Amino acid sequence: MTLQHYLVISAILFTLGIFAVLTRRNAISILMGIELILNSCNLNFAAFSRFMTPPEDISGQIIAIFGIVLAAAEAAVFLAIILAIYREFGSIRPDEVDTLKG
Amino acid sequence: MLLSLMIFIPLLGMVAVLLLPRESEELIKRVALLFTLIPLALAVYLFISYDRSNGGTQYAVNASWIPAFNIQYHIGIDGLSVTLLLLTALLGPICVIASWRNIEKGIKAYMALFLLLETGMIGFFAALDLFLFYVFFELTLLPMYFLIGVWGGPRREYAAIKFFLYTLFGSVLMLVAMIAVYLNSGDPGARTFDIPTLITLAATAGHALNDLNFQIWVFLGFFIGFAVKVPIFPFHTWLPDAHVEAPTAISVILAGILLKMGTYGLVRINMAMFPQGLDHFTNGVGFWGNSLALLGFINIVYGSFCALAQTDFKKLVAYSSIGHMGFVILGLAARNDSGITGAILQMFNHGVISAMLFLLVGVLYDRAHHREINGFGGLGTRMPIYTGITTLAFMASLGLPGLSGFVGEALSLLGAYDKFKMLTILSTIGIVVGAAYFLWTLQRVFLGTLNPKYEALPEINGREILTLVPLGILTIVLGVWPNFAIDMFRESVTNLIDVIQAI
Amino acid sequence: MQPLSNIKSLLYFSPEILLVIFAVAVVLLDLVVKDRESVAVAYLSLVGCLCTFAAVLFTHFSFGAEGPVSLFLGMVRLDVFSSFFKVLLLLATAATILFSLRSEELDARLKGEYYALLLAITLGMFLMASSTNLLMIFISLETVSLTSYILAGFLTHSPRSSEAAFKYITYGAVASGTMLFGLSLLFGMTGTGDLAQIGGRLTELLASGEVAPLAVLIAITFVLAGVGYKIASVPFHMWSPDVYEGAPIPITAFLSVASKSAGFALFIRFFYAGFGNTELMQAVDWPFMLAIVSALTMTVGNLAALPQQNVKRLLAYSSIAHGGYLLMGGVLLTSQGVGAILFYLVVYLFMNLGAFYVVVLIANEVGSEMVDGYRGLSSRAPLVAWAMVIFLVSLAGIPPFAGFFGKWLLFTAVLEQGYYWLALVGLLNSVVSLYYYARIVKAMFFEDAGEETESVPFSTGTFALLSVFVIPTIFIGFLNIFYTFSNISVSVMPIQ
Amino acid sequence: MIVPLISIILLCPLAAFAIFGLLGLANRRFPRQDYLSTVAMLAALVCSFLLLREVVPNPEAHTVNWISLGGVTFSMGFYLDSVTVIMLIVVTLVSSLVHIFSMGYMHGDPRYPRFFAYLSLFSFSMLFLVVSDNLLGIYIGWELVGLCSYLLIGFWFEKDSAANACKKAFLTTRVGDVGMFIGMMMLFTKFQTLSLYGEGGIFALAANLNTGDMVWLSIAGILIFCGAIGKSAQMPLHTWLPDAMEGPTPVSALIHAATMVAAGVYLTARMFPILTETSSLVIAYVGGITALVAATIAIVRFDIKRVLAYSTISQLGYMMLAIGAGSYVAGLFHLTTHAFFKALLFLGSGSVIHAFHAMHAHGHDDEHAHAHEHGDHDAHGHEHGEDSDSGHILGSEIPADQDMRNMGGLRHKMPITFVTMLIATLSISGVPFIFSGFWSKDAILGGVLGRAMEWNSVHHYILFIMALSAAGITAFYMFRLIFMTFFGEPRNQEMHDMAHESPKSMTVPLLILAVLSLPVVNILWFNEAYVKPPPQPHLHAPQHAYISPDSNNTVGKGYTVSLFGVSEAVAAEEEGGHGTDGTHADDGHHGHHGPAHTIAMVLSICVAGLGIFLSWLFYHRRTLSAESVATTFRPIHNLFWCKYYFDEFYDGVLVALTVWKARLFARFDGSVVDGIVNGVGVVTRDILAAFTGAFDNRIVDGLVNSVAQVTWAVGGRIRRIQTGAIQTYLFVVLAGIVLLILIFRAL
Repeated sequence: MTLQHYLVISAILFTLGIFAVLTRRNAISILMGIELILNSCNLNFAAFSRFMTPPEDISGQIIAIFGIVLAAAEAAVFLAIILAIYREFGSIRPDEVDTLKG
Repeated sequence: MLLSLMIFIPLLGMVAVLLLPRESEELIKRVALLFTLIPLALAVYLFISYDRSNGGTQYAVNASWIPAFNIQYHIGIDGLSVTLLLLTALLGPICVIASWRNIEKGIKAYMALFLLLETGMIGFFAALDLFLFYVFFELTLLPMYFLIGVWGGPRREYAAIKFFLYTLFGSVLMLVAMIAVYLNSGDPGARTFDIPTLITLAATAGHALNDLNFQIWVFLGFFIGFAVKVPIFPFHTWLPDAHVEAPTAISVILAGILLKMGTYGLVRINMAMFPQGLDHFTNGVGFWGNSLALLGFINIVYGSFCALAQTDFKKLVAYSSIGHMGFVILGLAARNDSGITGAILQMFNHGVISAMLFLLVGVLYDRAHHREINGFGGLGTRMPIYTGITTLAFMASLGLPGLSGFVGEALSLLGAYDKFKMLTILSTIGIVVGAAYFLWTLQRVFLGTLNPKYEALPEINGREILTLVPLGILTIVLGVWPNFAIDMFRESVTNLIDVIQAI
Repeated sequence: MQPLSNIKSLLYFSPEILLVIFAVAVVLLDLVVKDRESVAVAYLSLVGCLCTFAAVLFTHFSFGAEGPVSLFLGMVRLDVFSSFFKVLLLLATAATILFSLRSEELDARLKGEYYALLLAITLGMFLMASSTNLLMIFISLETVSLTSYILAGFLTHSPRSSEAAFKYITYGAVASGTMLFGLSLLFGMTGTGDLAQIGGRLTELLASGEVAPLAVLIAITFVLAGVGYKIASVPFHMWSPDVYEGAPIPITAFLSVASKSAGFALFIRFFYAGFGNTELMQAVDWPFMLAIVSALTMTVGNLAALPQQNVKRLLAYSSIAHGGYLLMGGVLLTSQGVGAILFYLVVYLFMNLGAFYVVVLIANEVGSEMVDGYRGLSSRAPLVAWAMVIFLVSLAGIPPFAGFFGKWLLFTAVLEQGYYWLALVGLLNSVVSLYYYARIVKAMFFEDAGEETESVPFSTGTFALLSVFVIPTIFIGFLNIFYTFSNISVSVMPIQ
Repeated sequence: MIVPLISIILLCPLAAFAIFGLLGLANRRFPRQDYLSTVAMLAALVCSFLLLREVVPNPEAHTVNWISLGGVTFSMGFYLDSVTVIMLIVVTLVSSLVHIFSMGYMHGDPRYPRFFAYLSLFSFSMLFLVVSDNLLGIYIGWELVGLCSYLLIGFWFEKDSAANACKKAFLTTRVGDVGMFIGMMMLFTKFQTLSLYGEGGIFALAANLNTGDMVWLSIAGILIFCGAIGKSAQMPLHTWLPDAMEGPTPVSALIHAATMVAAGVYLTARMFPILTETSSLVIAYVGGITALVAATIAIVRFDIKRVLAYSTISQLGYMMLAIGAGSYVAGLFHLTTHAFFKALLFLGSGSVIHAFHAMHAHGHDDEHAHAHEHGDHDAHGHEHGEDSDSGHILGSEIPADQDMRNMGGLRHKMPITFVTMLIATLSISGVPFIFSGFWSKDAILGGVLGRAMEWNSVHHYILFIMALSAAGITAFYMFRLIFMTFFGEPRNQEMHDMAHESPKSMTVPLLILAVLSLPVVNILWFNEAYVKPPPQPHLHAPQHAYISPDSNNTVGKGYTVSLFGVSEAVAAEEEGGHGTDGTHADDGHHGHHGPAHTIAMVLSICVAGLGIFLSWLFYHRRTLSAESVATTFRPIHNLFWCKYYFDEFYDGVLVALTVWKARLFARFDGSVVDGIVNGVGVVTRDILAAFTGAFDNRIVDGLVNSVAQVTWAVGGRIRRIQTGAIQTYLFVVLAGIVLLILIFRAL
């Protein structure tokens, strides 16, 4: 397993995330896409910290952990807002939530 | 000190007016009048005490304002500015009196804005620091915008925003040029906005400001800024609308002072600071060498013909101003003794005469509530005094010798012929056409059989005569004895010419 | 400069700590106070701001003044630059709290959380202004984002508010994710999270050819996505009109001023500390990229503002445009440029908050956010109308108001670097902007109110608060002190 | 002594006007404005006569700096030589008489005081013009008299014809003035001064010009002469003068016969020293043609005043011809004589018209009635006015009281008027020896012929023929006037019965003028030492002249008359050519002079006699019928009748053209300049409608408008992108990122 493998995987994850975010017609799936993006980043950090920095320097891993934490927080907020959206619009299809425009 | 007083007393007046209760209108008017009379007194004092024998800056005040950028509060007057200051200060009270009755709503805000406007104008003519100069230049925009937009005629919103946008467009280009001059005025820290200093720097060979190419571009930047104000041909379309919509007093200020700000800027900045740029546009060689004179010519002929075609009294006067400012441009382009003197005289005289004309139009409009020239007729029998004064103003405006209008025009043309023979000869068409539209108007409004609609039109009243008499006197005095004004700025013009010919 | 250890750092860190304490205190107080209408929490949070302000001054003059101090093993940094922004942000927060007090759209039951969140977001912005490490940058960014998502959606039973929050978080999450990816690339290339070192490393790597310029370019662009979304620059601006329109007005005001300022603080630190050296720029000409972005931003903002009828939305676009003006200063790697940005931020704070305050007032009294709602205001509430005129004209950048001086600094800086085209674009934009500002003025002064003509009463408190914004908007430009101050704060800012 | 005298002469009339104007502001009147003005005028008259003594020795100039610039200064002052004094006397004399006459004629007019105020203003301006020593001053007076003529022609401005006439007069003369101004500009740029006399003056400087400058100098001279063309109603700018008859008759007498129109001649005479061969010839031809054409037009007029108007034009042509042909003295001499007898003729016709007015007002001495007679006379005024702008040519439109076809046999009714007018007529027709007109006219003819023979130049022969035939025609139509008015049977009995002699205030001036029409005026021109023609350094005889150019008398003769008949004198031109002044004016009794003058005299007497005889046949004896002649020569008659279609040409072509151009410009202003990108504007408006729908297009029109429209369109597009769907936004973000990367990859 070289660095390349990790990078390739994270790149794939990132792309998948972007793809989901752009194409899914359901807020939850968009959330999942976002999580994918964040995870690809975390993977990057972990991998880089493993391969690029001296073993005693674990800042990369730490960043990854913070990333996970923040991802969780973000997910919580996102879900709360999705609930509010559902209450107001009776739907969580992002393309139906477009009263603000122009 | 005196100057600073003159600049800020109207501002003080604005504060005073704002503090007064909205209801006590008479009081507000009186206070406003008082605070315009004081600058007039000061201006007269300056005019008298100004040392004519030396054309340099006098009554200068130079205090540091924003050291971080070496911006100074530097004011002072030379012969040119003192003349225009007198004009400004004179028109101030006249306009207040002229607005005495015919401003119905919001007299408080009106007077406050008017006083602010006056501060801007006086400051502009006194400023000797480029940055200060620009700030005062822009300071006049806002009050003007409101004065036209709130108290104007039916299409006032349109006229106001048009005026605002046109002028702002010009002044942003001016801003670029100004910053460019500042940045090239020296190494960081040694830079300056001080106009006299910049003039000397621009004259010293090898200095960045002395470079021909640079001067040409900066000249253009400033020129467009001022050209919109003057207004010079392609930028003139705001003027008729603004005039037609603005209330009488504001038209007076617009034609009397704001137009002069443009030409004053041309003299003070473009000609004095960028003699090489000036030379490039006025050396009479090739297209660019004639371009400035060409613009003057276009203004004259084009403005006159447009005026000839108007049927709205006020619009006619507005277009006539465009024509008359053309003589100023032509005279400046000649950049010789008689040319520049004529141009400056023409500035002053046009200020006085067009003020008269707009006041007169206002008098008629207040009575008849329309300005359609063909809608009148035969008023000469009904209101002889008004007719007499109007005839005087018209004759002065069409350049009848013995009245001030003639001297300026004649000198500008005499000067211009020296350099631009063909253009000047063609420009004389403007003289004939000018006579044509004024006489035609005179005939359509005053001569012929009296239009029965106006059997009972009241004669011009004392207040209105009061506003007109000082201007009329000036018109005659300057026509009979031009040196009265020329003495003020002869030396300054000589200095200017030295600067121009130094290149 | 040796980074201080965590324990030593705490003292230097007192402002942030105070903010945390007061945030918690506010929540607790809210639990105690039963009375719905009580404004105790608001005042408590105001007190919090005051104390923090004192702490900022204290830390600044006792430690920060004699030179930058690096805290928490180089995570954050205390210098004049950060102090400057802290003061700025506190002003914005305090103003927002006062707005919220007067605003009638907020739900009384939730005000505890509301003010707590305001303090929290302020904390995040403090960190944004002072963080010097990728990790810290990311965390602070996320703190600010998460709280602002919630605040944007704070209006219960308001579809617009919820939609705003939804769009905001979706957009924000993607943007910050992208940024994080960029950060990870930077980390991977340089092997360090410390901004100061990243720049140097990148240069070496580029020189030695170990790293392809494209990689660096991609990384920078991804980072730009995150920063650009905070400062709402094209093409990352699209969330802002919707969010500004949907969010509660005080929050809109706060976002348009505070989070933009914080974003610029981060932007300046990142790009100057990180990528600010010449070799790097020879490899990757990001200033030019920024120049184009800024030109686009101001143009798009101004043009899109032209047809707007909703004043909030109009101001949203105008603040996008102002982001563009500010970016002009960022294009140049000169202290004049940055100084201009800082000065303009100060001016912008006053005039923009002032404008939004008027919007709040009108929304309360007239109940309309539309331009037509402002008809005849000159006769109904002359003072407010004139104040609005001053703010708008200052935003348009017309003398003698502060906005002009700010613009003038920016343009001077730009022209000094020879970006004539950029300056011209900016100036023409300011002409365009005048038109839509003038539309509001027109509505207020040149059109009559129709049936409602009775004058709108305002409390003296309102006028007092209004004057707090009006007076600086008029006078800042005339005072030398502000120029010098912005210059100082730049001079000690780490530019390598 | 001179300065105070001049000051009084100038200030008295001015003061009279100023008092009127100032009181007018307060809507008050000086109780007897008429006395005020008249007294002022008389004072000026007295002073002028005093000056006669003062100035004889040698001319002098008094100047002050008027406009002093850094480099140049424009001085203002007066130059006093014999000619000036003579002009002063003529002006003040005629003016005073007209004042007195007007007291009767204008009595009871609603604007009676104003009339005298205007007269005073005019007198001031005219005098100022006369005494000015520099072109600028002359130009000022020049324009001021123009203004006064404008005001006085339009005195009854309720009458549309009058309103048109005054406008026409001002504008037409202004055209000429512009030419004059251009000439001034040329001279100024060359010499940096506008004062004429003294070593710094134009004449002195011009004398040193070399032949290379002749073309330039000729052009300048002709341009200056343009002013004279306008003021003196020479071809082709003569059309305003007949219309000017819309003004009150005293005005016609003073301004449009005696003084103002003569100012053109005076100016040309003043310019004498800088006239070159070419410019002189042009002047001469303009004068000659005018003399002839105007005379022919006069033949067929029926409006008594217009006959006189055309005769005035023709006589002015004479004077121009004289100046152009080098007969300086003769020209000015004719100016003075003409001033008197033409004023007399006008006043006489005025008295006739007055009689008919009074008649209309039922009652001989009912002055008040006759007062508002003007009123209703004016009210219908616009129907008649034969030569008014509208260019109608039907005789029926002549005001009844000016139509000679209503007159006849008046000599019994109004003896004084008849006798005086007869004297004037004899004088203008050049009936020999006892009438001044004969001498002056003959002097001109002699001068022209003299030069013709001397230079052997075809041009001058042609000119001589023109002048001669004009003289004959003049005699013809003048006697036609007399016969139709005073002889024969009354054509309109009812009007005839009512007619009456005018009051004293009117007849006295007539008598005085009658006396002045006798050779007594020759006193002024008695000895050539008093009036010396200035040198003409740039006028040289053509190569083919008999006398070689270098010899002493290469130039045409000046000519003076004395009571005792013809005494020839070589004018000072030739000495002038050699820089000396013309002291020995008598060394010229040789060359072709003697014969020239005898021939001229004989011929002129013959043609005059012929003219008178013919008109006697036509209009008194009626052995010949004018109508039949008219029918036989229909086309020519029409040509005369329609005044060579000048008015039609001007109205049809020039005026129309100007107005059209003005309209065009205005439209241009409205559309093009105001919307250079209007095309774009329209297109974008449609795009805009497609994208954003309604928008406020009352932003700013024109350039800004279209720019604004474009901006709006773009703004609309941007809004379009803001769909509200979050995923679109995200797509834009990523697209943006990719785009940025691609762009900068490319860089």
